[in-house]
Amino acid sequence: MDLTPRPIADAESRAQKQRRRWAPMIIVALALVAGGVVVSQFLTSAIDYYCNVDEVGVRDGCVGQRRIRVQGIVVENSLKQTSGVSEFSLVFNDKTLRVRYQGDPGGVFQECIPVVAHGRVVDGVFDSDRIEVKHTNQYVEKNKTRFEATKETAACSQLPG
Amino acid sequence: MTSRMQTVRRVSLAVVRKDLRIEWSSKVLLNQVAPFSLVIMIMFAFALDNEGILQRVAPGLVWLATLFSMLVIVQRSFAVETADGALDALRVAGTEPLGIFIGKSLALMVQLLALELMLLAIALVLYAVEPTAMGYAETFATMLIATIGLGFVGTLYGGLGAGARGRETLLPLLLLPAVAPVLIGATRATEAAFGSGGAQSSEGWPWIGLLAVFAGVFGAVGALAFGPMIEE
Amino acid sequence: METVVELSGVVAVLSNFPALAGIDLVVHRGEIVLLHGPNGAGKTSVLRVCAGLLPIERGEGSVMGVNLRTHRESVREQVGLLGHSNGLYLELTVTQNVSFWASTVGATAQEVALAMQRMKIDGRLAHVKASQLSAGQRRRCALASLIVRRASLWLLDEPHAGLDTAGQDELDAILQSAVSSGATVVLASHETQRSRLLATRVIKVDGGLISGSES
Amino acid sequence: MTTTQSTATPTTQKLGIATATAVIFLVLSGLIFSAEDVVQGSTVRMMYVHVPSIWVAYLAFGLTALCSAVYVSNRSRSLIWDRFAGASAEIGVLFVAISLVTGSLWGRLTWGTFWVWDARLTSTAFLFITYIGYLAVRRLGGTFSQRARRSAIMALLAVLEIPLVHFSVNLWRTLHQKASIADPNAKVQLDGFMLFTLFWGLISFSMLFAWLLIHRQRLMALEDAVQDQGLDRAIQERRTEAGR
Repeated sequence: MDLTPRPIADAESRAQKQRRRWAPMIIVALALVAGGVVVSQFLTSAIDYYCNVDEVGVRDGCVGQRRIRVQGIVVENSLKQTSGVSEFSLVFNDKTLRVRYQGDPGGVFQECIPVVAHGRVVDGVFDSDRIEVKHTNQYVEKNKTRFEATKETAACSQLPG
Repeated sequence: MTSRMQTVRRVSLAVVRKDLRIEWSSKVLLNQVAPFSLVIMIMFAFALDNEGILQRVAPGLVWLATLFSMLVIVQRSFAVETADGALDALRVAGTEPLGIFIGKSLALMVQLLALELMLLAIALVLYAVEPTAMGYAETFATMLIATIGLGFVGTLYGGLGAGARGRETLLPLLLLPAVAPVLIGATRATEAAFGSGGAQSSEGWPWIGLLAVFAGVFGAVGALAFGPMIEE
Repeated sequence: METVVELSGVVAVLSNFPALAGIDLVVHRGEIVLLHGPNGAGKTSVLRVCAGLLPIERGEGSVMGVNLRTHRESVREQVGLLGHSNGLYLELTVTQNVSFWASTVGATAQEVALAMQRMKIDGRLAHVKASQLSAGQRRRCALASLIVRRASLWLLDEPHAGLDTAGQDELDAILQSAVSSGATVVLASHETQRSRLLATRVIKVDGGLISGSES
Repeated sequence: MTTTQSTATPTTQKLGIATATAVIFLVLSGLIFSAEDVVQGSTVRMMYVHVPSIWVAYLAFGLTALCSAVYVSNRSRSLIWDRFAGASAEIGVLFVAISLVTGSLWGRLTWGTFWVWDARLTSTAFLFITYIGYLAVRRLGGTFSQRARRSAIMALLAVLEIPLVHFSVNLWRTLHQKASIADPNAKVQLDGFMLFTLFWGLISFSMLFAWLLIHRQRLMALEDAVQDQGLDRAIQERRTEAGR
């Protein structure tokens, strides 16, 4: 039986083994770039938290009888509260949607600010069971606006459409 | 370089054959893991027995059951290595770590795929899901690519705790957040394939792209890091 | 004479316990060195350091010209270690186990057959699962897996333990023929009568240090 | 070891005093001097804690990854990098937790809900869990270099989540608002003194981070040193075992 020490790979290949391996690092980098592209280009609509009012019934994922979340700005003077039911209109890109909601929306809910309503479209009216207020990334000091925009309309026109 | 590649191929083939042989002779997947995942699926069916809900969440349940079962398979995959000091022996033998990584990943992938096919069949029966032909194609593509990613990430994190105390509790903590993209991606792709909740099948392909990216990242990271990870 | 192992002042730590407390050891090519000493003396740790498995905390060490501090991984291809555990897969048969270890180093099927024949685990035992073997048979299986490695440096921890007399004789013969083919052997044992006959040098280890040497 | 050791030096004491002063001024500025928001009223004051704490968390995890990369790429494998990485991650986890708690309180007041599963909140939650896992890996045991190697790999993987968390509000529509100042293509969206207060928050929280980091790192070094000094004694004891 042969028991001579098995010849191992020569010194050259052992030196190679010590060298940093670049191929996997390049693969990681490429995969990350690919990941960025997939996530930012193709998956946007799928991870989006809500549909805008103008996309309801139009865009993939915002159509049909499925449960959706709709974002829009509460139209001024559209809020009617009767016997525990709130009704108001949402507007976005010149499209409006009537929303019916059981109860009193929480948060800083008021007219002229963007909100997200959960529910489904029933006979052209959005039947919602949950309202979330989506506040913007604009912060305006209260004292200052008292002079500049005392009228409610001014506050409405300030908000992005 | 070619000689190293040959070594890697030789070692990975030896490891994958060894792992599958162990599974074949011990039948842990068949006798323990498969019933475990079956129990998960049935429990969900009991708990969520409400019109519509089950069909809507079926894709998520398939993948959740897969992930839980995967934890068991990964534990087992490294328990056989540490039972009689075989991992130590592999390490001291200077066995190419990349070969071990690829071999163990492949074995894990084969077992996962078998399990997923079973879960899919159960979902079709129990949850009354009826995909189209296109839906089936999408489902199988999802399974294949998600499984490649799961195989890599499972082997990487399984090797991390191998031999350390407390690894049984550590593995879920590390592995479950890491596989969250797979859970989300595979679930959404399968939802699209099943048409759950009114989803269209075209919505699924970008998610499969995400799964492919995940597999690429963890394949490459594992190739780099598995050796240092199992080192003392 | 070619130096195979060179340790100077090596401290190695097992979870905060200094298993080796500054050991000095030189082994030349073609030697069969016996390490003996009481339980917990540090014999196993010497072998594990030489195998590039246990990192060196302090001191310097090299095996076959490879620095153990910086490149201990590279030494492993040339080393064969038989530890306390056999490194077997209990669900696999004897043949499958030996073949697996053979395939990781690229040994041929013929070498596997010869090694199994030599350790007398061919025939009926060949297709028995490792979990069903006796302790001695498992040891033989592990030795067969070691033989197919054809290492340059053989590190054996209590190799005779569990083997019957015939098996011990067989092992001694194998080690002697390996040394005459150009290998080097370091073995640790506390039952020294048999090993002394085999060894070219006997070293006493105690308290993580070398405490005596005889030729 | 008879003298009581402290992790403080004159420099860190000065840093500590400066940090305390800055934080006190932040409290005054945030609660009293700064104005209410026109829509949110007083709840806007949550921002002065919420935003700086997530900023510190990003900073801390970024530093963890940086130190881990240095540890891995440096041949000397100096453990100081590992300790900085670990100390930084611990502080980061603390500040993500603060950010999550303040954020969910703020969300209750403005959105009307503590938690939603939008991209920003979900990804932040995963960031939190991932780094808890990182800290668990550090306590897995084994040698120092084993700890360092394992955790460095973890840290380099985990840091990839940060850009995803930060840009999630730009990539997707979320209930969470977009960044008001750290947005690459937007004007600053805060009125004068609110902006100043937020900046002041970022500065004072960063100082707090630096102060905590230095102390934690020194404490870890002392812990390691205790083990190392123990080693010296243990080696002596081990040697005397011979001949018994």
